[in-house]
Amino acid sequence: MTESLVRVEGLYKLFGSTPNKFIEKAKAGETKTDILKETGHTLGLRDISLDIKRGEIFVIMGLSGSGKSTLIRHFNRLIDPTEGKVIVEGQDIMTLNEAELREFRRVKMSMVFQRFGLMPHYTVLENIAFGLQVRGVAKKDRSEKAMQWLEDVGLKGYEDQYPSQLSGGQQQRVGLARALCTDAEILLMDEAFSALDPLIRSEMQDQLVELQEKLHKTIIFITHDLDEALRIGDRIAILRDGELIQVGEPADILLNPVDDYVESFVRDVNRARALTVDTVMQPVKDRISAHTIGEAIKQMRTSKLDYAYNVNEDGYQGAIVREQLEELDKSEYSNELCEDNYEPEVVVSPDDVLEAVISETLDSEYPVPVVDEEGQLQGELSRGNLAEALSAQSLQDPETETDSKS
Amino acid sequence: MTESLVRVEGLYKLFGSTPNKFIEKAKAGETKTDILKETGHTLGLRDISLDIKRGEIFVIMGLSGSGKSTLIRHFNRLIDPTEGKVIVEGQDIMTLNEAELREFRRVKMSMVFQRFGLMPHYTVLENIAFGLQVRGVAKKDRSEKAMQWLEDVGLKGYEDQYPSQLSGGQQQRVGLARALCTDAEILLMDEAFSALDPLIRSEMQDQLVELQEKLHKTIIFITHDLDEALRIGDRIAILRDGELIQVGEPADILLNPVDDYVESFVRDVNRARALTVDTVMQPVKDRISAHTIGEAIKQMRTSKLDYAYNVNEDGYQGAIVREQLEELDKSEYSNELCEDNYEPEVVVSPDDVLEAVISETLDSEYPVPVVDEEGQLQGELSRGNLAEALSAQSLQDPETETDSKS
Amino acid sequence: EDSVAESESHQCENVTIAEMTWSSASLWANIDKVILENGFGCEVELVPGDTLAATTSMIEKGVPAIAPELWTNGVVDVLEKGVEDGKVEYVGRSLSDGGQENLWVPKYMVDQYPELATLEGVKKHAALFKNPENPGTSMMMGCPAGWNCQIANENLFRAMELADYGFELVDPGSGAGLAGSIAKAYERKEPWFGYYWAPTALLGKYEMVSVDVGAEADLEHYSTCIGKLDCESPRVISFPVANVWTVVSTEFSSGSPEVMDYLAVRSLDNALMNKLLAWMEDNQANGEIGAYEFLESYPEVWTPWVSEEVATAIKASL
Amino acid sequence: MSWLTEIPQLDRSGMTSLKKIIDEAFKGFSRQYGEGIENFFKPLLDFLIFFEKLLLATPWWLMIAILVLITQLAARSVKLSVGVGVALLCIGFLGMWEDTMRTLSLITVCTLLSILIGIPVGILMSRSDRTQKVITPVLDIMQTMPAFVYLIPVVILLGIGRVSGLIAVVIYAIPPVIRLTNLGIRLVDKEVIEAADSYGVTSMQRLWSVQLPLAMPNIMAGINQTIMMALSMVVIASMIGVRGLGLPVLQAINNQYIAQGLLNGSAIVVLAIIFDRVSQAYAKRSQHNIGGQND
Amino acid sequence: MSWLTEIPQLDRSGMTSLKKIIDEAFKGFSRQYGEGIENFFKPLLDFLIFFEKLLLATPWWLMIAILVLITQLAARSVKLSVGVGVALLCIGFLGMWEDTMRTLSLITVCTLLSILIGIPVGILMSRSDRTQKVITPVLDIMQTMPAFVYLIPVVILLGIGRVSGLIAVVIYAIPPVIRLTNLGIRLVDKEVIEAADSYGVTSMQRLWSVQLPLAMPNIMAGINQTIMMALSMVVIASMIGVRGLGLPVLQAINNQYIAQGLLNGSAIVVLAIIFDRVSQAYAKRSQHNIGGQND
Ligand SMILES: Nc1ncnc2c1ncn2[C@@H]1O[C@H](COP(=O)(O)OP(=O)(O)OP(=O)(O)O)[C@@H](O)[C@H]1O
Ligand SMILES: Nc1ncnc2c1ncn2[C@@H]1O[C@H](COP(=O)(O)OP(=O)(O)OP(=O)(O)O)[C@@H](O)[C@H]1O
Ligand SMILES: [Mg+2]
Ligand SMILES: [Mg+2]
Repeated sequence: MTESLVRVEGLYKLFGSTPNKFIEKAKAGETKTDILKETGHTLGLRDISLDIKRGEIFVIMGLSGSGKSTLIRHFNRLIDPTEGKVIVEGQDIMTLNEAELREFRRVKMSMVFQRFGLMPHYTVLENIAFGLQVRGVAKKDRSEKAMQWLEDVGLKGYEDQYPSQLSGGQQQRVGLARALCTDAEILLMDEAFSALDPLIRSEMQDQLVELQEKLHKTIIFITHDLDEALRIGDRIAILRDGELIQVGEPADILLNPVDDYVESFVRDVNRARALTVDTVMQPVKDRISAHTIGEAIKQMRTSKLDYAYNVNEDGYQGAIVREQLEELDKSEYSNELCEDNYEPEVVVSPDDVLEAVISETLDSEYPVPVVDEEGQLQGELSRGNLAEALSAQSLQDPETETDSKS
Repeated sequence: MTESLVRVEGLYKLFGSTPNKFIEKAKAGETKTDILKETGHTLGLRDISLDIKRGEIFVIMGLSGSGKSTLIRHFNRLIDPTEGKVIVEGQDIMTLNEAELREFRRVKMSMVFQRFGLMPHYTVLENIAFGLQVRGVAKKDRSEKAMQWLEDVGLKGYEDQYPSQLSGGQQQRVGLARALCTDAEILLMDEAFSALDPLIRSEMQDQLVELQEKLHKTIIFITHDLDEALRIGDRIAILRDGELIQVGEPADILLNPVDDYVESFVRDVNRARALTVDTVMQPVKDRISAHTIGEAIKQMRTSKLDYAYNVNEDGYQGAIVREQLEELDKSEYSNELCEDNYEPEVVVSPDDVLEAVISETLDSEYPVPVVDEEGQLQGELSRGNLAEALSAQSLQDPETETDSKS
Repeated sequence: EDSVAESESHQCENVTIAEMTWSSASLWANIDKVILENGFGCEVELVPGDTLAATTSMIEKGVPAIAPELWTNGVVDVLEKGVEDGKVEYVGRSLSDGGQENLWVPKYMVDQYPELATLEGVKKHAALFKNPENPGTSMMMGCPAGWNCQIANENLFRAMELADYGFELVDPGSGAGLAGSIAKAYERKEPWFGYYWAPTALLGKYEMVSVDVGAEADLEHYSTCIGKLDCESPRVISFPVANVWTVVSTEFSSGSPEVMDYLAVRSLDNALMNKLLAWMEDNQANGEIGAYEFLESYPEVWTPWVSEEVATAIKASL
Repeated sequence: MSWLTEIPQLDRSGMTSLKKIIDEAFKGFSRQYGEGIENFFKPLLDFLIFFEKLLLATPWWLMIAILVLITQLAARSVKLSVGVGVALLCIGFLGMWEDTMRTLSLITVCTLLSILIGIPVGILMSRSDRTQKVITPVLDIMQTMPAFVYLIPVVILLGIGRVSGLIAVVIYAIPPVIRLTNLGIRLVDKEVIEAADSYGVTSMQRLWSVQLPLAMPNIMAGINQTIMMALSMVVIASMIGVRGLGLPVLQAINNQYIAQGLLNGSAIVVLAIIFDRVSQAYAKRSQHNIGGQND
Repeated sequence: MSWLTEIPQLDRSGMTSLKKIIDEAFKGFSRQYGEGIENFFKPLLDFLIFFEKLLLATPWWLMIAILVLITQLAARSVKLSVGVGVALLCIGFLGMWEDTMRTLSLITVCTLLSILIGIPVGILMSRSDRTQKVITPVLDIMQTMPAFVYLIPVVILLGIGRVSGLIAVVIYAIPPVIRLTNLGIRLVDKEVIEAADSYGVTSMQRLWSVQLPLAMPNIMAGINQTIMMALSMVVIASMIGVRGLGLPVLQAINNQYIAQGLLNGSAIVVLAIIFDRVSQAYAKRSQHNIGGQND
């Protein structure tokens, strides 16, 4: 998963009639607005360097007009950079000749366009099969495969319609199916879900994640929907005015925005769904390691704990309330701790999203233990943590408990 | 706010070469898929009846291809219905002659198109001023006004560019500005924010709500973003396969979906932001009405309450914990209840969204009192209520406490 | 000059003269233009046009007023009708000895096969005149479609029984086509046999030998049979002399007696015309240049056509 | 069974009388109304004569200056303007100035007339399929009926001369601009039209602000073809009495003067190119950036 | 100061020698290469003769049946097919069958040749602005240089007859299809091209699957114009000895036979309409639903 597949180095793009003349201005750091005003040229990208790894879903976000589409179009060289390199699998794609470029586009990449880019004179089915047609796949085979994808995107019955007869979202799905139908290694998806309703959208998201997991496709995905980005993205890059502001894993961006821009960007996200338990849980302070009731009581008394998690060499055992143990007869102290001694089983997994654990956490008197698949106690989740994470404020640093409450 | 502005009665739309021939099939209730297969005609709308009130923001949602754009296009008669009536301000718009229709479109409605529909040969500024140009507004005046809107949608500096030089989202904003620039009474917005990033989007949403509140515009809004719908919509209509499934206020739809379709539709919404306190709060059971400490204690003892809200003729006074009062000396029983006797002031307003009250509710040992602007106690909000509302499950009926927990 | 113009110009304000596209006609038109303008103070406009368009227009509209060189054989029916209806009238012969129509072969062929100068020789060497458009046949180039000579050619072709020798009468489509076929043959020294007429610049340029058909011209037979569409039994005859007339519209003739007098007398013979055409050919001159050349070089020819004062005025203008 | 090899035909006498009837009918018509029709065209004729005289009377240097100026104003291209100037000087130097002015005069009027009539007709035609169905065969006839054929009646009606020439040129040259205006308007993106409609445009506003600008590339192609065809008719016009560059060409043909034909033909070509480049450059300049400058 | 009123001109002798040099040069060329060029065109001539003979030899009813069948296959419109049949019968009935077949033969070859050469050239022209800049003036010359002018050298080279006629027709008729193919391809939506490119189309695939289908309306307009112009050249072709409907027209002109001109002209128009309607209907049928059926 860590091999670099697409690498971009010092990419500059200036739109206009004589970009080379004014590229120095962009390098000198003049603002996009100034450059536009002075030269009539629009700054598309400024000094972008990136590394996209094989098999990841890489999400690109940013304000409208920040250069996302421009960037993604460089990857299959629909746009030539004003300066800089785009390297795919070690190959600088600017050095490809026409035939190589064609082969590269056929095999390596397929793209979903922001404005769909459907062939108005092809039926839906022919549109979907277009990538295969280009590769010379026999008509029957490509129709079959296209039909499969047509059904997958929920357009069964529309195969003989023309794009102009479809609704916006249906057209977008045709574009999507067309890109998926080619089995290209890298999928470039420019706001590929923007016209879809939530149901189909989440289906498509699942499908995408499945594709990536099963077939190890690399997916470069532009979206304006932070929830979506957080849900499917392995890493997220944030652009502003053609510059790369931050790249990182979703939680990282959410919890450690580098500046106000990113912070305001992520402010509105549905944290309950975006954040997983491990990103907000606290290290366990109330931990004992006992086998018998006596040991447990002793340890708890020493540490002055009313409540503790018992973790021994077999991993997490359960939560213990001291009061309850102390009610027991001393004779039982030497007994092994058993089911009855533990609190009713309420554990959450570190990978759960917060939304899934809201009720458990709120219902529980004490912080909920966070236990991973191997049965190891990873941390605890208190109501306070949850409230803090869910309220609209960003958490400056989840490691250190902050007291700020709205 | 209750006057009907746009009324639709028994609207049918069948796309194809001879819709009248097959409209009976649509009436007989054949499914859209069957009709398409049998006749090659696509069912756009089936028997839609609606009432949109003056000054409301009416949101239309539904799966991709469910007929939203088709419906909205009937309102300004870009599409003629196969059957049915569209009545705007009491006037059946199918009876308008050409000149009247033109006047109607100029004054009454302006539209944001799903696919933007910009004039490729006009600059951004000219595009925005198009509606005014059509009305014959002098060049200087319309440029000025257009420039204002251009800035409002954040495109300053781009006034002399052509649409082909803009990014998708920028183009959409041009379409938006063009529609807003005309001051039409009714705004038809077909996925008007779909290509916008969250920051600009929420700005635009605010602007829209402001427009509606200040100028009492009626806004008919198609969106796929349920959060958006809930945030700005006064009422929401949900379509499926050309049929109207449910119309109602946001919370109504969220909390009382008529069927599984609607339920699955709303499942993914960010409830914390969509629901307001009044939709999930419970009626207050622990209520007393005392002036003195004695009265309070007495009432609480009679009702066996440890905790109660004191409400007298002046409205809500505060929350009282019995234990605390009982600690006081009997001599003080005749004293008026004062600040000190009440719990620290933690109240929420019924209009607050849940997200805003998460911390208060979670931090508080007891249910939080919900008090309206007039100081009247409206209900209480317990942690349980909140947890339930926030977890992904829908609440079948918020009036009756349900015990189902995930 | 002014005084002359004033005295003469009372009824001669706007005159239109047809300028046909072949050299001699163009020359005439320009000569008339110069003389009418400078001698009679007319305001002259030349209008181009081919024979028929000009004739029709004259008959139907009275414009152009003057057709200085009209080969009337070609439009005889129309013209006769016009004369009958009083729309146009003949004024004088612009070629005093008439035009010469004939069948020709190039000189280089006659040099090689002297017998080609006779019809018998042509028949004998029929195989020389290959028709590329219809392999296996020989080709006699006829007269363009619709020209009156087309009918005469057809009838003579029948009378000479050329078809029996493998000949086919080919329609060149137009005067230009006909001229082109001669030019091509001549430049490449290829065989050519067919109809043409003189005086023309073309025959000045490409030396051709007229084919002796072995019979006299017979005007009587020509006008009753050879020149008619339904000629039952044509005889071989030479072409009679072609009438080349100056024709004016009656509208004009009734208004300008002085000019009419001039038009009635002015005339050139074939010898001089050929000389002039040769000069024009050598200089690739158009009619205008040719006209000045004529007026400058041959005053003795043209001064008798006009009164003395007119002649002086013209000379003054050259 | 002669019909097996011979197609059944009207016999000769039937044929002749049919032809005679038509001919006589027309000639009768001409005698009766010719005068009226001629008078109707009189002002046009006067204008044509006036315009030609004007061009001829203007000193050559002034004329060249004016033409270069017009080119510069329309096309804003120094290269083109200089080219026009040089080409005109060459024409003058080779002795074709007067004929060129005559042709320029007629063709200017013909082209303007064709465009002024053609574009509105094209617009009309684009409005309804019915109109299109009616007009199309008329255009077919105008373009393929040999000019010579309709010139016969025209000459009978109006005589030879400028008006007949103008009618012949306009009839022949007008169809392309009509057809391509129609096509261009029909090809305009439906979405843009719909957007304009939604703002309540009148059909005039729709035309001016959306349809015509977006149909411009096609309309310009039509104008280009119209100019080309008008100039290709110069020779035919000179067959019925229009002076100008056509006449020397005709003379050249009859005498097989290659050079003379070529020179005068080239002058016609030069005029065509000037007309075309100036109109195209003007259109392009006044047109907006539709395609965008994708790189 | 004569230059003020008189444009400086080459003097007469200069002019004469210039013209002579050109004429002689060409004639020299003709003498040297004429034969070779003629031989080069020999197969074409043979084919033209063969094709004409074939059409003439086919019995009229079979010919009509074949033409109606072709119409029906191409256009799938009974109305059109019946119309074609009736029109051809009328032509036969009015005694124009043979000439019509001759013209049909030549024009079929010319039109096919023009389209077959024109579309590829148009495609080439759309590929680069440089090519466009080079080809455009050539097209201008082809369209406006009067046919008569280049007919002089062509006739001197190849003689009168079918080949010269064909060359004249093709030269004149080919520009519209080239121009409109070029324009059509250039007007294809950039977004669609870009989408196709992103899937790695070869330039041939791009052409066949995107550019040509989407440029179809314009290309068809070009073909229509080419057909119209080819048929409008029938008479000119006849002027250099091509038999067919043009000759009777010439005859009619020279004799002012209105009816004869009209009838033969109409036969040409009928051929034009048949060619046009059949090709347009075929194109429309084989074309895809581009605009969609918005209502
Ligand atoms: N011009 C047309 N011709 C034929 N069918 C059409 C046409 N326009 C729309 N339809 C059909 O009508 C149905 C409704 O389309 P509509 O555009 O209203 O959907 P929508 O709800 O706006 O969807 P989306 O969210 O994807 O924009 C679709 O099934 C579509 O295929
Ligand atoms: N062809 C072009 N010509 C000129 N400027 C362009 C062109 N394409 C893009 N730009 C400019 O480049 C900038 C980046 O555009 P881009 O399309 O990459 O934005 P984006 O991030 O995709 O925005 P969106 O979210 O709105 O799609 C914009 O300011 C735009 O105006
Ligand atoms: Mg974009
Ligand atoms: Mg829609």
